[in-house]
Amino acid sequence: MTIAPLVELRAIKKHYVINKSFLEKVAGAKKQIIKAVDGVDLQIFNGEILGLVGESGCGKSTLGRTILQLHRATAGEIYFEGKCINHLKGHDLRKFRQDAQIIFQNPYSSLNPRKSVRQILSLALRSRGLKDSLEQEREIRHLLSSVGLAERQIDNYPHQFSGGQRQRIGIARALAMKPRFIVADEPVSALDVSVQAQIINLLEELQQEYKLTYLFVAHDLSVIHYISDRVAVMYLGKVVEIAKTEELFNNPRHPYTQALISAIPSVDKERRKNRIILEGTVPTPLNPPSGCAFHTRCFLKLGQICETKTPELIYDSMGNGVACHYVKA
Amino acid sequence: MRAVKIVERVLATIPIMIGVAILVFLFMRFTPGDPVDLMMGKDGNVSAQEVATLRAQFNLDEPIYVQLFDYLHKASQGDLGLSFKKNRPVIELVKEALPATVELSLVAVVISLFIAIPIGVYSAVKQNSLIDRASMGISFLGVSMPAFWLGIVLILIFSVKLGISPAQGRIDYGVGLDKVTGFYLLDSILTGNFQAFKSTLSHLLLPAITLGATLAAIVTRVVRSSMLEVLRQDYIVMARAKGMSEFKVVVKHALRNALIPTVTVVGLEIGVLLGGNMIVETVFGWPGLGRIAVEAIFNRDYPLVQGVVMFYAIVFVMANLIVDILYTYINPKISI
Amino acid sequence: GTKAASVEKPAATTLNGQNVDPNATITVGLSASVLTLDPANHRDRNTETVIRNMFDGLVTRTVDGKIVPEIAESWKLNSPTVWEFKIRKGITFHDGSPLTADDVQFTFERILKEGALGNNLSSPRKGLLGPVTSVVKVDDFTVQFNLSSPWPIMEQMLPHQQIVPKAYVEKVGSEEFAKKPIGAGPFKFVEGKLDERIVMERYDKYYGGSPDLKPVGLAQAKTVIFEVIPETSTRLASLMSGQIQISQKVPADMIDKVKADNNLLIKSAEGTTVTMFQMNLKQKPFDNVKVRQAMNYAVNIQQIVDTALGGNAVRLAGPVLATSFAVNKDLKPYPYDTAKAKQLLSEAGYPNGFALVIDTEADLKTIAEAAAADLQKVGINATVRIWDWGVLKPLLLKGERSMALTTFGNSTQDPSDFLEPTLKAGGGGNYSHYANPEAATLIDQAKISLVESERKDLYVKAQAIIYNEAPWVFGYAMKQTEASSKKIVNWESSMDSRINLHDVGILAK
Amino acid sequence: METHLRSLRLFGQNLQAFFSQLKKHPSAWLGGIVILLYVAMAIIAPLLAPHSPIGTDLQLRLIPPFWQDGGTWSHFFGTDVLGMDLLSRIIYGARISLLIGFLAVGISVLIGVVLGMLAGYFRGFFDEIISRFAELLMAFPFLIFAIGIMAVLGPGFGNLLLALTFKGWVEFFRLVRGEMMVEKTKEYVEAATALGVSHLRIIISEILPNVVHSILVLGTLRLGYMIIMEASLSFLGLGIQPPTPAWGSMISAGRDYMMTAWWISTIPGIALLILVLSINLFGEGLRDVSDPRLKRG
Amino acid sequence: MLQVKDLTMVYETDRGKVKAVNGVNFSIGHGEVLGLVGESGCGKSATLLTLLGLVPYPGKITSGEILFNGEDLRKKSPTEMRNIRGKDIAMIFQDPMTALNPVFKVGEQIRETLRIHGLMQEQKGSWWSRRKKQNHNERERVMELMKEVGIPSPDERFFEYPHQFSGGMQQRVVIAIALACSAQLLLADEPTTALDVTIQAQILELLNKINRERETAIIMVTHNLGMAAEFCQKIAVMYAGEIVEQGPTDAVLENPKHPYTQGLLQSIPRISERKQRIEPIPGSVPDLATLDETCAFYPRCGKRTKACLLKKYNLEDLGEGHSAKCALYS
Ligand SMILES: Nc1ncnc2c1ncn2[C@@H]1O[C@H](COP(=O)(O)OP(=O)(O)OP(=O)(O)O)[C@@H](O)[C@H]1O
Ligand SMILES: Nc1ncnc2c1ncn2[C@@H]1O[C@H](COP(=O)(O)OP(=O)(O)OP(=O)(O)O)[C@@H](O)[C@H]1O
Ligand SMILES: [Mg+2]
Ligand SMILES: [Mg+2]
Repeated sequence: MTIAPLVELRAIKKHYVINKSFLEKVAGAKKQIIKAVDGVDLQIFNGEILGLVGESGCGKSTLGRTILQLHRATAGEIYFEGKCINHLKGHDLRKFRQDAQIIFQNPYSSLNPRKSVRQILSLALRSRGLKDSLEQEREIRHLLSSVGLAERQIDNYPHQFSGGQRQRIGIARALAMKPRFIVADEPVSALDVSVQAQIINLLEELQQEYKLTYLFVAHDLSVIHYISDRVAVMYLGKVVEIAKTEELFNNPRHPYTQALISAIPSVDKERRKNRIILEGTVPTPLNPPSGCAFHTRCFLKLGQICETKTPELIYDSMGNGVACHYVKA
Repeated sequence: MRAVKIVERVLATIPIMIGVAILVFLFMRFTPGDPVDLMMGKDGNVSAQEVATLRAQFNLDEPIYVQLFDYLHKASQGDLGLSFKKNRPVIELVKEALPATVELSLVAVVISLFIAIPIGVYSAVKQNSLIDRASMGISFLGVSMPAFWLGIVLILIFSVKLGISPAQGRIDYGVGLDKVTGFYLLDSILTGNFQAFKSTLSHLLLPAITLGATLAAIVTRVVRSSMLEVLRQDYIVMARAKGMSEFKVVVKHALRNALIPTVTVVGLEIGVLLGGNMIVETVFGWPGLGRIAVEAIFNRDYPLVQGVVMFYAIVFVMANLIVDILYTYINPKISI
Repeated sequence: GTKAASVEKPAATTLNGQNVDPNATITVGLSASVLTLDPANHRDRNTETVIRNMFDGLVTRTVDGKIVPEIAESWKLNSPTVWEFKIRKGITFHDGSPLTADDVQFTFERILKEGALGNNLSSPRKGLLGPVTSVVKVDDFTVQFNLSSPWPIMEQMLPHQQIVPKAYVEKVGSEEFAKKPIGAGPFKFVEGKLDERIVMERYDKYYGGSPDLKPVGLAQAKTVIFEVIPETSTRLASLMSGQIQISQKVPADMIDKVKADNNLLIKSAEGTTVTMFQMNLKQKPFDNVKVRQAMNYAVNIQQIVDTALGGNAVRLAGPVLATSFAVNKDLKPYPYDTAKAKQLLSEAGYPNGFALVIDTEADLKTIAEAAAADLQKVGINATVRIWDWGVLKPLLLKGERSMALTTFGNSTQDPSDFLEPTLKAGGGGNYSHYANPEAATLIDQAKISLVESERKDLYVKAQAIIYNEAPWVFGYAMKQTEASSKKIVNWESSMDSRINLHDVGILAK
Repeated sequence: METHLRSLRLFGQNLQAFFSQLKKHPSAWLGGIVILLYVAMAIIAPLLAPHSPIGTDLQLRLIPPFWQDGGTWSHFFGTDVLGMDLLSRIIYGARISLLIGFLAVGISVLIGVVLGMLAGYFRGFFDEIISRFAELLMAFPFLIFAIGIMAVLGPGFGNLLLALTFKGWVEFFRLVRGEMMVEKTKEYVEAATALGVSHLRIIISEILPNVVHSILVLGTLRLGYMIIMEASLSFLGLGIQPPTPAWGSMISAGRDYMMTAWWISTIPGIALLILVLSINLFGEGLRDVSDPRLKRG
Repeated sequence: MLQVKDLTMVYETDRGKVKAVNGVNFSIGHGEVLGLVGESGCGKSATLLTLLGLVPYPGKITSGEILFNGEDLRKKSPTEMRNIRGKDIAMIFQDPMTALNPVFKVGEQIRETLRIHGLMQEQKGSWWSRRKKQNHNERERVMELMKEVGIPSPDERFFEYPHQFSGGMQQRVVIAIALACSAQLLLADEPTTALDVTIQAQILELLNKINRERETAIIMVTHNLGMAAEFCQKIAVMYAGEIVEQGPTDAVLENPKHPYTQGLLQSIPRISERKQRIEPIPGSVPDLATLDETCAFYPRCGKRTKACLLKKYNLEDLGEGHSAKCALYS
């Protein structure tokens, strides 16, 4: 890779600590740590869409939020355009936030129900430094039309919109900051098929128009396949495989990825092949299994090594990485 | 872990009690008005020397912090001092009055719940029916009436006009109740004294209704709205889809869930109920803590006020503790 | 055990020519709780009311306030400061032990000596014994009271002290005694919670009580119960519904209602508590006698007595009770005369009146408001402020308030323990800070004189002075009003508000 | 300036929408109208009252209401023990009762909301301290506190307010703190953070508007409670002092006459009942309207 | 086995009549799997609930017949209906999290169904011993069921509460409840939507197994066309309360007739070698309260003509059980 990545994560960890009460400590309960993100290395390149998949609770949202400095990482460093942004404060932080924005999954809770579209967007514009009300007005109208909303809805409140339209407002809000990088945290999961298609298309168009870079979180693999340039697969706080989209879908290497891909129900007859059905459920990040976290469900388990040694994410020459003892062997 | 949490919850009440003790103490000491003056009555000749003797007797001549430490020290050993006015140990006075108050409050709570829960459930099931509207209307009245007014009106109707209910007191003299626990209802059951039970109950009803009216009104509303909420849930449809009868769906599946918010509200309202005691006990001449508290405050009977308030706080904290523990049983998702 | 010992009386006895039920229970509604059952450990009228049914004193009062012998058979003055009392023989306490001079001496020593109640406690009743310094036993049935100075009201003050059994109190201690009191009165203690109800039963070996209070003998009723019902309307509701037969304190406005009830009777007696407006002479404008007189003309006390109090009070011309032997009958109440009041105000330099706050307690609120309304009519901008007595009293004594509507009790009906505290410099109830040397001398002289006519002369003079100087707006003495069921026989309201149930019965069915 | 105007207009629209929703709630609407009438009555009391509210005249005492024997039209609702006109006193009494209610609730809201917002948002030590203190206050029955303060400081308007608010804020604190903690986790707050909006701004202009409704609902319900509390304190002789006309003290002053002159206590009692009832109806309506889950149909 | 004829269910609201189920016709035979697909709010859940006679307030069935084994369920008394519910026709809900009552133990909730339908009743012995025996039998049966749906160590998990289960396990419990009385027909309302991809696969596999082994007929509601394609033999596509197209799975998906079905198929991203662009249907689902009598898809349809507005069209049979409701084919 010669191009410098736009975002680079180095051994990022985010642990949530559940404090125990004094007496419980006395009674022998230990401090519980949820290892939501547990050592992720990742590079996101300018202009690409990096898809992020994984089961619920594996730390996708946490990762996205950590990148955006919505909370501080427990360990590791985050670089944005080569600058470490871990400890940004005040003005620098605000500056960074113009560059990096987020779109949320839930179109209901991500918009302040007591604010009209105008208020929601002008908040963003003011943060960007656009204070003049006339300019704001013009900008807001522009934003609305670019996400496909009618300008006359400018003074409407979120509850007056459908789910898809709300998602568009959320997108407009993120765009208002003129960001270069957007974390899209399952932006279409809550939407209907037909609306989902509309939003995906919109996100794609905007990406091209504004030269955006996305970290696109989703659990629907067909969507990921459709939109991403590269895909990272997470399992229990770690990235287990990362590869170019076609590569990943045609030739998944990590057993977990294989299972995921085989589980995609397809309309097309020819793609319906044998399923790999994984046993059991995702272990909790409170008490992750030792070694390779996937070994409890793995159908390719090698034995001892999987239970004791954590496999590292190894990249091949193509920049595709996988973390599995089996694949290495 | 549940046991640990319960222990912890119990221990957590200790600092609250200490805080309450200090707060009441300071509160009373910064009161204008000399307790000794009140102690001596309004008329008659009181010499300055007599006053001084009394002040010394009750430690009132010491600096406040000395009094406070003295008080806390003794309180921790269960000695709450002597009542200024009654010259008797506060603990004894409180012990005498506590069962009356607790019995009244408990019966009030029980009556309100027994009335409120079925009505609330029925109103929710028959939403917008005549009965629903009527019961909501009545429950509004319940929260809109000052307790003392309701009490007087009840006395006028049931004691004076109809003569079916005594206007005051806890029990008729002469029914020969042996006091075992101080809770007359319980005692009369324990000793199998039916007459005493009847007498106690007839004395209890009016004050308990007066005291419980607000709670009943609030609980009705809470039960109704949480039932409405619960009845919309998927698991209700699921229960129906199992082929369960509507009655069982409502009583078993819905009510149990609707009780969860109800328990919380009851916990919060217990404070209000205990506060209402003071009024109701005064109106009905009920020999409980509330009446003592009011008298003691007016008499500047510091030790008694402190003692009574402490016990109020204990009763309140205990009631909440019980509610909290109950909550964990009703709501399996929470372990305190 | 008590029941077996009691001798059953016949089915009905006669009292005042009516058949009464000897097994009856009389229930009395009290307006406040009882503080203790130890006669030496309180300073509360209400408590005394209850206790006196279990304990007898050396002497007692008739309902109209006359002193008659009770435990004492007779007494005499050995010198102006030495009184000697002969004690009736054959009196027993409820535990059967005889009452002797030892018990009497013990009773008074308990009150006089500091710390005599145990636990370092002293009796709050010491003040009621005035100059008495010691009580000594002369023989088994004679005791001698030694005083530090002559005390003409000695007899009047003695009913406030009741005799307790020495042996028993010494054995069980004061605390236990208060829980299981034993006296020599007509009723013995059965059970009781002070805030709730006190039950007593007839004492079957009672000596019969004062020979001057008929009928002499055992109590008429078998059981008496005192129920504590502080809330007035509840108390009356209980009376109407038959839960109680006698109710303390009936407010003036309820009297007609009670009278209208066929089953109830109103009983009233002249009262011994004086209600008056005390004006602070230390402050303007009441340093001016004309203003004070104007106030007396301006407040229509007569109307207050007639309407707001429903006639249940006796208007007083001066400071002294109308029933007192020493009342100055020449004094006529200041007439209601607004013109005169205004004129006096102008003369004093207040043609446009002034602003005034009348301080008082909750009980007297109505009266204070009525007076304020009257004062408004002569241009005085009067308002009322209600205080907690414990807060108000120190302020009044410090002279920081202007005018207070208060009461002061005079159960002896003798001016000596009334004028001294209220109208002599330094008195504990002198909220007007009145200090007339001439009047003070007269009061002092009367206090130690033992010749009644001489005392009366001195007080009459003092009253005249006070009347003219008008440190108060002279008020009234509230009547003692109680209500009873018509079934109650031979009970009258007592001036000193005591409820003596010894002679009271209930009609047999 | 223009933005302010616009936000004002928006607020107006918001309010309008809100009221049109409320209109569908007939009992709440009725409650609201009655409250307004009471407020109007309080404001123009001098114009409405036929007599002075503090004019005593012992000649005219205890006149029954006009429909009873001995009643007169000039004293519509009769007179009290001192011959003061009940109707006039009730009309003037609305001033005190409403003022007490609004001020007591207002102050409680102010304290509770500010502390609750800060505690719920920032948590930590500050939260710990305030929450403990609130818990401590919770352990006291409201009335004991109020009685204590009134007995200590003596009756009076200011002291009454102090007594009512001393513990009154706790409930608002707990409510707001709880709501704050819920709202804080919502994504719109995160979105604002991602836009670089400061904490204070997030609290005030993002979150506050979302808790306002709950505060309003609790506020109205507490309004009735406070008015009743004043009456209860009056019952114990600690409320507003006569002759100042306040319903609480009127009711309690008349209670000894319930058997002879029922109207002295009962008519102000009914006035109070109607007001509190309306307030509660209105509050309940507010709750229904602001809580979409409880909407009918 | 089940035949639905012209079923219409209306919610009577303040805003007007919401025709959530509008003249729906379909049938399902023993062991068959029917997929009911469509976007959110088009009346899929309403249809299922109506079949069970559990019309949610303020809904009303205005017309139609529900023939179950030849008998019209609409004519049954409430008690008869209760006996059918849970026993002959059982339902699986979309979100197991909300479908299980949070305050009862999981085992209890499964056992309840057995109890309601008196399945494990004992005849002999005293009341007490019968009771005990019955309890025992029921518990055994519940364990069996739990094992069957793949809940490990059922003897422990019997006594746990729903929140102690993961989503997939909860859904298994719901399925166990549905299987308790060996119902002939399972109504599955989006049974996997709330679950993770790998768990979805597990549940689908489980349902598949049940269908194969027990020959249970399943009506499966889903908005995931892929899932319907893999799982169902027949598909009915719903739009705005109506079935607009139905037929054998392959026919419908490979040769969609109705413009709505075509649109749906074009708007889902497919995983194939060549990335083909998705074509969303413009606009969004209309408000059912404001529909008139013409085609509800008209405003969003790319093939609309004047003919569309002329009248209400019926499902036209296009052969091999494939039918569509569109002016194009009339
Ligand atoms: N504020 C928090 N405190 C404690 N634990 C948290 C917190 N936020 C998230 N977690 C835990 O961290 C883990 C990862 O959460 P995260 O939201 O990142 O998962 P996700 O992959 O986005 O899941 P989903 O697909 O459900 O959105 C979960 O186990 C979650 O419970
Ligand atoms: N209680 C109700 N009152 C009025 N309309 C209702 C009610 N419940 C549902 N509806 C409407 O009925 C229509 C059908 O609802 P239904 O729940 O059957 O949809 P669905 O296809 O199952 O949707 P989803 O995929 O979201 O579950 C929807 O438009 C909905 O808005
Ligand atoms: Mg997430
Ligand atoms: Mg549905």
